[in-house]
Amino acid sequence: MHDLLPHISAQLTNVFGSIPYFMPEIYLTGLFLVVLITDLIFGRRSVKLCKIIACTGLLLVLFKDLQQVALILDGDHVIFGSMLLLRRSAVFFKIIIDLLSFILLLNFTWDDKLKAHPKGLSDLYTISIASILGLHLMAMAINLLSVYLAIEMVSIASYLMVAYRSETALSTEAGLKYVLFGAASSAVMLYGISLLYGFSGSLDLLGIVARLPNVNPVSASFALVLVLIGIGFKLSFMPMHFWVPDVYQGAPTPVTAYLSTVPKIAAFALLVNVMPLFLFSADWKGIDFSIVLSAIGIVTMIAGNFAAVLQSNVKRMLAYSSIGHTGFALMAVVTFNLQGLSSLTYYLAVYALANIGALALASYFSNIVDAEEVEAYKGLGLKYPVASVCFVIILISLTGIPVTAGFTGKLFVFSAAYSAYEQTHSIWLLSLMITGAITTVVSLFYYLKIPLYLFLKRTENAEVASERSYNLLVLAIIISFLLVLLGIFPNSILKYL
Amino acid sequence: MITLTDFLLVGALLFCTGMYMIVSKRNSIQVLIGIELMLNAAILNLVAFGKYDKLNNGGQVFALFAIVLAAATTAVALAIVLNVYRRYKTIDPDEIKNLRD
Amino acid sequence: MTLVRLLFYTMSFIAIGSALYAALSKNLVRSIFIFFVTLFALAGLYVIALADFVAVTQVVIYVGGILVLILFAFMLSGRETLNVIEQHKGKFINMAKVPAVILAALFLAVIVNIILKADADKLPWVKQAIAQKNEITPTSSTIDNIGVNLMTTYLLPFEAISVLLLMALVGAAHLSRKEGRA
Amino acid sequence: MGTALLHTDQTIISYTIAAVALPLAASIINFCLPVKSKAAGWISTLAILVGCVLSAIVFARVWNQQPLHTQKLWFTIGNTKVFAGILLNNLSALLLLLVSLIALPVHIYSTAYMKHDDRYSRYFTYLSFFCFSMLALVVADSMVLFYAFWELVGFSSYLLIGFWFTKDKAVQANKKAFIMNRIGDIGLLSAIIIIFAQFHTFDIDALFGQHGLVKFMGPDNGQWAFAPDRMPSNYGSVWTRGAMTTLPAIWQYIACAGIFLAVAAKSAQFPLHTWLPDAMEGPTSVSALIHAATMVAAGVFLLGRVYPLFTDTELTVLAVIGCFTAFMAATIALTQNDLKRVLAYSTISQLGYMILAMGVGAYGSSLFHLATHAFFKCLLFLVAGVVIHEMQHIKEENNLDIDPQNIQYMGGLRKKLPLTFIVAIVGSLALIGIPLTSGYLSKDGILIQAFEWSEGRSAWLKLIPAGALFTSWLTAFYVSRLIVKIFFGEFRLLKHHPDIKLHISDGGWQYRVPLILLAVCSLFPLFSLNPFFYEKAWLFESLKPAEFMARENIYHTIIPIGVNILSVFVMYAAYAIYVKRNTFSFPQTGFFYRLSYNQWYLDKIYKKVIVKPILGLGKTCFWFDRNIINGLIHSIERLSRAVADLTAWCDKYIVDGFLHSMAALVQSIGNFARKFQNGKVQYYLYSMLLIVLVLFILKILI
Amino acid sequence: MNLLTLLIFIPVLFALVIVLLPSSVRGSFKYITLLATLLQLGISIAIYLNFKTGAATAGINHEDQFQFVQKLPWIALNLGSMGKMQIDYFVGIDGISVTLLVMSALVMVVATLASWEIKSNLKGFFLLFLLLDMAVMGVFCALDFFLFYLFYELMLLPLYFLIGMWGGVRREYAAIKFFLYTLFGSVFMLLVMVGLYLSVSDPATGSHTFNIIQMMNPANYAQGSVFSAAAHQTILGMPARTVGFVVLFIAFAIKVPVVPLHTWLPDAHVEAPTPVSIILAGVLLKIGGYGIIRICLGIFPEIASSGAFWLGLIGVVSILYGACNALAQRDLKRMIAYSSVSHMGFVLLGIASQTAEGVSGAVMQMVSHGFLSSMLFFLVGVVYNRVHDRDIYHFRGLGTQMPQYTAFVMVAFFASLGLPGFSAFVAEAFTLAGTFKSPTVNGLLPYWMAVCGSVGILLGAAYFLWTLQRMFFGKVSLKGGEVWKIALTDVSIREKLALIPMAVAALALGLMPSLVFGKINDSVLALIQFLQAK
Repeated sequence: MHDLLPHISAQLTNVFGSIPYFMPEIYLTGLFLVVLITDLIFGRRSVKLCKIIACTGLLLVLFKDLQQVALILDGDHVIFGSMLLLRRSAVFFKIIIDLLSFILLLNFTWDDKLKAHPKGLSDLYTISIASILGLHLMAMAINLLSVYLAIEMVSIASYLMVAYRSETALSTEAGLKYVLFGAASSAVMLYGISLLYGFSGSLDLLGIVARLPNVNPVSASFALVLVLIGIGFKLSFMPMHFWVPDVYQGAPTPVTAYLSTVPKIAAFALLVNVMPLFLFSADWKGIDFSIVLSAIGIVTMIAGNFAAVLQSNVKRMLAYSSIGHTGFALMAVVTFNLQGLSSLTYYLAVYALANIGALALASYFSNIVDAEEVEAYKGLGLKYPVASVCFVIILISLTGIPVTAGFTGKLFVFSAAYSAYEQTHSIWLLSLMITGAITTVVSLFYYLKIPLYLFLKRTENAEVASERSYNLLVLAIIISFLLVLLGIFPNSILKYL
Repeated sequence: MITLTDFLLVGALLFCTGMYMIVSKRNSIQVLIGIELMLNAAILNLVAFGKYDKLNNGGQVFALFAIVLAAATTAVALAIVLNVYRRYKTIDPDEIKNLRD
Repeated sequence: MTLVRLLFYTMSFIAIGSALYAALSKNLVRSIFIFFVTLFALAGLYVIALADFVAVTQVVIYVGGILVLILFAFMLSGRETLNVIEQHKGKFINMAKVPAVILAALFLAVIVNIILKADADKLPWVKQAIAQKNEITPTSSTIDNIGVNLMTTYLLPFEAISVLLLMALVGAAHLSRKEGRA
Repeated sequence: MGTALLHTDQTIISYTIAAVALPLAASIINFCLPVKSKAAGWISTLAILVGCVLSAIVFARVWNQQPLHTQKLWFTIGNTKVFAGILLNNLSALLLLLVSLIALPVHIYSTAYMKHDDRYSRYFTYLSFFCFSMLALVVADSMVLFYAFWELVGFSSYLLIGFWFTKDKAVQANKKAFIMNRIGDIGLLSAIIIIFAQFHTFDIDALFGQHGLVKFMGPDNGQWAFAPDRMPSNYGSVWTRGAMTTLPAIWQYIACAGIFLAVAAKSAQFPLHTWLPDAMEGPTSVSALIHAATMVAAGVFLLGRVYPLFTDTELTVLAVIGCFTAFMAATIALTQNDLKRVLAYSTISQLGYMILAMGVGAYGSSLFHLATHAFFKCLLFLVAGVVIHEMQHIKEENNLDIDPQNIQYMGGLRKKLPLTFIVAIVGSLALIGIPLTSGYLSKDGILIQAFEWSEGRSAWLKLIPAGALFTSWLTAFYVSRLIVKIFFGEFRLLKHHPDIKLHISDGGWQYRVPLILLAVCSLFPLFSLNPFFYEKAWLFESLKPAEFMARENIYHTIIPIGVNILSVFVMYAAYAIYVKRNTFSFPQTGFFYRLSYNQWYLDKIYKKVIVKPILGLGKTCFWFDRNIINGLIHSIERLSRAVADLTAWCDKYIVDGFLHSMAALVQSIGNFARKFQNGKVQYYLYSMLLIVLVLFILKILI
Repeated sequence: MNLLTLLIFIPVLFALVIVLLPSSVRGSFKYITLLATLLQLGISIAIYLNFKTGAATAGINHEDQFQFVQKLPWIALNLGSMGKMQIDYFVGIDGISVTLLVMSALVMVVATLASWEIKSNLKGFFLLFLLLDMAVMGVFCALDFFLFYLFYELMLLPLYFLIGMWGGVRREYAAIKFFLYTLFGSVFMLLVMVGLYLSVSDPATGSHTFNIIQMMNPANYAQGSVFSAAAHQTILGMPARTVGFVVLFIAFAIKVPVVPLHTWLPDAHVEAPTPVSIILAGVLLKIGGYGIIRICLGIFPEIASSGAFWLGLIGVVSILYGACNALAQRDLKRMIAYSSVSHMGFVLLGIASQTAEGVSGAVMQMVSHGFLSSMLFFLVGVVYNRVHDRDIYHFRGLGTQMPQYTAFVMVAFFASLGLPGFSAFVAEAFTLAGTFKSPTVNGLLPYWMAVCGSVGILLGAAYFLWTLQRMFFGKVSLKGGEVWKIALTDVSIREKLALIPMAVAALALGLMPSLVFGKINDSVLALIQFLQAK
C-alpha cells in the first residue's frame, strides 16, 4: 500500500480527467439502470415504456457520441489509466453502433414471434443496453483486461439474447450452442491473455508490444493466436464461424439482426485497435499476422459464400453471407492504413444497414405469411411489391452491385486494398482481391434466390393476407432508400470517415 | 524455489484436460466443467505471473475479474442448459442438433 | 522451502489428478464433486503463488457459487439426465474419445513446447521486477494493494463488471423464470 | 475522272441515269400497286421502252468515243473516299443497250405470259428490279457499286426463280442459285478487298482503264509489285493517292481466283454451274431474260471489266475451264428431255465459249458472242415458253398428268405453231452457227482466234480449240434433236392419249412481236453487212484487241467451212435419227431417208458408232454433274450441317458444360464447407481447435 | 440543361410518373413509355444534327474535343495519404458514341412498340424498361469510368427481372445465367478499374481520377503504379497491363458476346420477351463493342496492338462458330441469336484490325446490327405472339399466309445476310477490307482472317435462306392446323410502325453510309492515330 500511496492522487486525477471522455458510456450506464428499474417496477407490461426509454436514451447517447467528435480533434486520448483509447475511428464506430442499435431496439417489438414471447421483452432491452455498453468498451479497449471484459460483456448479453425466447426449442438450442462455443472460446482466449501477460508482465497492449519482442517469437505468436480466437469468435471468421449459421437461424430474427451487425462492428474496431500494434512493431519476429489475416479472409470468404449457395432457410443463408462479408471486411483490415480503416468503417456500416434491412424483411414475411424458407417466398413479389422491391435493393446492396451503397463500400475496400498492393505487391492482397471478386459472383447465386422466388416463380394461391407490420415495411423502405442514396452520393458519409 | 515454469506446466495440463472435456463429454454440464478447468488454468497462469507485478497487481486483479466473469458465464450457461433440458429432455450437446445443414 | 515445494507438488498432483478423474468419469455427480477437489487444490496453488486474496475468492465464488449452482442445475434437471448418462457406462477407453485425446495431447505438446521455449523465469520483465523489488514476497500483504488498485487503475473494469453482473442476473433470471409469470 | 465533261456529256449521263432509274421507278410503283393490278405490266414495259430508247441514244453517242466517266463522293471511310459514279465506255454502252433491248421483248412477252398469275404486279416488280440492277451493274464505275449491283442481280434472280414460291422445287432452286451465287460473290468481294488493299481505290477506271493501275503491277519476285517496265510515261494522279504498299504475289492469284469464282457462279461455269438448270423452275420469260441473255452474261462482262488484271497463265486457266464447261454442258444437253434444261445446258455451253474466248484473248469475240447469244438464246427460250405454254394449255384442257416441258410428249408442232417454228429454226441455226446468222459470225471468231492462240503453245493447249470445235458439232446435234423432237414428226402425246383436243396457236401479238423482233436480231445484218467475215462486224471491230491479226492464216478459211459442213451433217444425222423412228407412220417426214438406199446401214452406224457413245457420254456427264458435282455440293452442305451440329453440340455440352461444371464446383465447395455444420457444437469446437492448432504447427514448421 | 443529361434522365422522370400513377390507369403506361422514348429519339436526333464534325472535335483522347460535355464534381474525397479521390459526373460524346446513341434511341422506341404484347404487371415492366433505358444511354455517354461502370451494372438488374418475370419457360435459368455471366465480367472489371484509378492522376487537380480520357494519357500514370506503362509491373507473373486489358476485354467480350463466352446469349434471347430481346440484341451487345473501343483500346493501346492477333482470332472464331451454330438451330429465335454472335464477330474483327476501314466498319456493323437484329427479333415476336411457337419445322408456307410479314422477313433476312443496299453489307465489306489491309498497314492481323470472315458471310446466307425456304415458302402447312391458320394474321399497323423505321434505317444506312461514316470518321481517324502513336 505504501508503495502505491504516491500514485493514488495521480491515478485519481487520471480517472476524473477521463470522465469527460467517457460521457456516452456513463449515459449508457445510467440508461441501463433506468431501463432495469422500469423493467423491475412495471414488469411485463412495461415493454412499450422500456422501449421508449431505451430508444430516447440511446438517442441521447448518440448525441453524446457526436459531441465526442469535437474531443478527438486534438488527438487520441488514453483514458482510465490506459484502459481505453479514445480515437477517431473508435468514435465513428461508436456512432455507427449506436445508430444501428437504435434501429435494432426499435425493431425488437416488430417481429411478431419475438413480441409474442410470454415473458415480455423488457428484459431484452435491459440486456441489450448493457450489451451496447460492452460494445462501446470494445471499440475503445486497449488493455487486455478491458478487452476481455468487453468481449465477455457482449458475449454474455448475446447468449441471453439468443436464448431469450426460452419457450421455443430452436432459440434455446441456439443459445446452448452459442454459450458453449462462446465460453470455450473465451476460455481459450483467457489462456492466451494469461500467457501474453506472463510473457510481457503488462496488461497494457502498448506495454505488451514493447516487451513482447524479448520473448521467444513462437511462444508469443501462440499466445496471440489464442487471443485471436476470442476476437475471431465475435467476428465469426473461419474457423471460428461454425456457430454462426445455427445461432443465427435459431435466434429470434431481430436478435439475429443485432448479432450479425453491431458486435461484428465492435469486434472489427477491436481488431483494428489491437492488430496494427503487433504488425508495425519493427521488432516483432513472430507470425506475420497480415498474412494470417489474409489467409483467414480468403478462406472465410470462400467458406461463407460457397456454403450459402446451398441454403434454403433465409436466415441461415444470411448467416453464411455474413461470414462471407466478414472475410471481405478483413481485406480492408489487412491493408492497415487509414484508407483501409475508413473504407472498413463505411463497408461495415453499409453492410450492417443492409443486413438489418434484410432481416427486417425476413421478419416481415415471417409475420405476414409465416415464411422462413425461401421456397415460401414463391410469388410474394407481386403481392407485396413494396417490400419485395426493398428486399431486392437490399440484397443488391449486399451483393455489391451499383447503384447501392454496397457497391461503393466494395469499391472503397477494393481501392484501399489496391493502394496497399501498389506499395507492398503482396500476393496475399492480390489473392484477397481476386477471391473477393469471385465470391461476389458466387454470392449473387444465393442472393438472387430471394428475388428469384419472389418474382420469377409463380404461385397459384392469390389471396393477399392483410398487411400488418407497417413498421418493418417503413424501416425497410428507409433502409433501401438510404442504401440507394449512399450508392449515388457516398460522399455524404464518407467524407467524415 | 517453485519456478514459473512449474506453474505454467500445471496450468497447461489443466488446460488440456479441460479441452479434452469440452470436446468429448456427452453432457453439457460436464462441458461447462471443462470450460471452468480451462479458465482455472488461465487464472493459475495469471496468478503465478502476478507474483512479479506487485505494484499494479495486474495478474491478481485479472484473476479476480476472470473468476467473477466465469461465475456470470456459468450462471447464464446453466440457465440456458436448464431451458434446453426443458425442451429436449436431454443435455447431451450431440443430441441437440435441430439446427444444422 | 522444501516444504513449499512439497506442498506445491502435492497440490499440483491433486489438482491434475482430480481434473483428470473429472474428465474421465462418466458419472456427472462424481465429476462435479471431484471438481470441488480440483478447485480447492488450485486455491492452494494460488496461495503458494502468494495470491491469498485470489485463493479466497476462488473458494468463495467457485466452490461456494459456481459449483453450488451447477449442483442446483443438475438437480433441477432431474434424475433422467443421470440415467441417460449412466447407460453409457462401459469401457474405460472409448474409441469415440480418441480424437479428443489426440487434440488434447497435441495441444499439450504445443503448449509445453512454447512454455519451455519462452523460459518464463528468465523473462526480462521478471528479472527487472526482481531487481526493482517489484516482487511479492511471502511477507507482504497484497490485499490493500489490490484494493487501491481496484479503486484507481482498475476502476473502470470494476464498475463495468457490476453492470455485467446485473445484466447476467436479469438475463439468467429471465431464462429460468417459468412462463407466464411476470 | 479522265476528261472534263462537256455539256453534251452531261446530257448523256443524265440519259444513262434515266435509263437505269426508270426500271427502278417502275419497280417501286409496281410494288405499291395491288398484287393483281394489270397496269403493272405496262408500267414496266413503258419504263424499259423509254430506257431502251435512251440507251440507244447513249450508245450512239458513246460508241467508239472517249469513255465517259463521272463520279460523286459517296462517303468517306477513314482516309478513303468512296465514290459513286458512271463509267461509260464501249463495253458498258454495249451492255446497256443490249440489256434493255433484250428486256423489252421479254417484258412484252411477259404481259401475256404471266397474264393469269395471281401475283402479276409482283412479277413485274421483280422484273423491273432486275432490269434496274443489271443496267446499274453495267454502268457502275466503282468496284463497291459493282459488287452491290452484282449481288442485287443475284437477289432479283433469286426472287424470280422462286416466284412460284409454293413450288418446292422452285424454292429449292432459288436457294441453291443464291447460295451458289453467294460463293461467287464472296470470291468477288475478296478480290475487291484485295485490290483495294493493293491499290487503295475502288475506281474501275483508275484500276482497269486506259491508264489503269492494274496494268503496271504484276507478280514479281513473290510480291505483287510495281513493274517499272510497265510504267506509263504519263502516270496519273492516281499514283499519288497514298503510299503504295504491295501485297505478296499470291494475293494477285487469289484475287484472280476470286474473280473467276464470281464469274463461274454468275455465268454458270464449271464447277458452279449446277444452279442454272435448276433455275429453270422460274417462269420461262424470266429464264429467257435472266438465265439466258443478261444475268449470266454478267460474268463475262465482269471479265471484260477487269481484263487487265489477268496474267497470261490465268487466262489460260480461264480458257481451259471455259472449254471444259462448254464441252461438258453440250454433252449433257444431248440427252435431256426437259425442254428448258436442254436450253439451260446449251446456255452453259455457250457461256463456256465466251469464257474460253476471254481466255484465249479473243476479248472482242467474246463480247460479240455475248451479244449475239443474248438475242438467239432469248429467242429460243421465248419459243420454249410458247411451246410450254401451249402444252400447259393442252394439259389443263384435257386434265392430263404430264410434264409440259418434256419433249418426249411433243412433236410435229410445226403445223400448229408455224411462226414459232420459223423463229425457232432461225434461233437454232444461229445457235449452231450456220452462216447468215449472227451466231456464225461470233462463234467462228472465237474458234478461229482460239486456233490462232494455240499456235506456238504447248500441244496440250491445242485441245482447247479442238474441244471447242467438237463442242460446236455437239451443239448442232442437240439443237437439231430438240427442234426435231418438238416440231417434226408426230405429236407423240396423241399416241398415248388419242382423244385429246389440240387448241393451240402461236398466241397473241404479245407473243408474236417479241419473237419476230428477236428472230430478226438473230440474223447477220444487225451486226455485219458481210455475213461471212466476223472481223467485219462493227461490234467486233470496235472491241478487238490492238494486236489483232488480220486474215493471215489458214484458220480463217478452214474453220468456218469445216465447222459448217460437219454441222450440217450432224444436223442431218440428228434429224435422221429422231425423225426416223417415227418414219413409219409419218412418211412425209422421212423423205431424206427414203432417198437413201442404205438408210439402215447408216442408222446402225449412227446408232452404234456415234449416237450411243455420244449419248453415253452425255449420260455420264449428266451423272457426273448430278452425283459428283452436285454431290460435292450436297456433301459440302451435309458437311456444313454436320459441322453445325457439332458446334451446336459443342456449345451445349462443352462451353455450357464448362459453365455447369463451374456451378458444380461451387456446389461441391459449398458442400465441403457445409459438412462441418452437422449441428453438433462439440464437433464445431473440435474442428475449430484442431484447425487452429494444425495451422499453427504448420505455420511454425514451415 | 445539357442535352445528354436530359437524354439520360428522361426515362427516370417518366418512370417517376408511372410510379405515381395508380394501377387503375395501367393502360396508359405504354403510352407514357412511348412518349419517353420518342422524346429521347427526338433529343438524340437533335444531338446528331448538331454534332460537329472535323478534326477539332474528334474526341477520343482529347477531353476538350468531346461535345455536349457536362462535367460536375460528384464524389470528391480527401483520403489523406492516398491523395484525393475524384469521381465526376462526366458525360460527353464523340463520333463513336453519337451514332450508337441515335441507334439506341430508335431501338428503344421499337422495343416500346413491341411491349404492347406485355399483359401482366405493366407497372413493373415499364419501370424496369425505363430504368434500363436510362442505363443504356448513360453507358454510351459516360466518360468517367466510375459513371460508366455504374450505368453498366445498372443494366443488369432490370434485365434480370425483365427476362425472369416476363420471359419464357426457362426464364429463371436464362436470367440467372445472364446475370452471372455479366457480373462475372464486371466484378473483375471493377478490380481493374480501381487499379487504373489508383494509377492515374488528373494533371489539373493532382488527385486520382476515374476520368477515361485521362487514363488514355500515359503521362498521367504515376511513377511505378500498377498500370503505368513505364513501370512494367506484373500481376501473378504476367505484365500488369496485359492482365488489365484481358480482364476488361473479357468483361466486354461477354457482352458482345464472343465465343466461348456467348452461351448466355441464346438462352437469354430465347427466353426473353420480345421487347427485351430487341434491347438485348439491339443495344446491349453494342455496349460490349463500344466498351472495347473506348476502354480496352483507349486505355491499353499497346496491348491492343500486341494482342490484336488474338482479338482477331476470337472475332473470326465467333463469326464462323456463331454461323455454324445458327445453321444447326431449329428454334427461330435461337437461330437469330446465334446469328448475332456471328455478326458481332465482325465488330471484333474490325476493331482488331485497327485500320480506319476496320474500325469504321465495326461501328457501322454495330449500328446496322442494332437495327437489323431488333427487326429480326421483333419479327420472331410477331409469330410467337400469335401461336406461341417458334420452331422452324412447325411452319411452312407462311408466305401465302402472311405475305406482308414475309416481305418484312425477307427484307430483314437479306439485309442481315449482307445484301448490298442495306447497312450490313457496307459494314461487313469494310470490316473485311480493313482486316485485309491490316497486314500491310500495321501488320496486326494475318490475311487469312479476312478470308475466313468472308466465309462467315456465306454461311450467313445459308442459314437465312434455309429458314426462309423452310418456313415461308412452299405450301401452307402448319403444326397447329386450322387454329394456327386463323391465329396467324398478317402484321398489324402497330407492328408495321415498328418495323418500317428499322427497315428504312437499314436501307438508308446502306444507301447513304455517310450518315454514319460522316459522323464517326474524324473520331476513327483520331483513334487510329492514337493507336499508332501508342
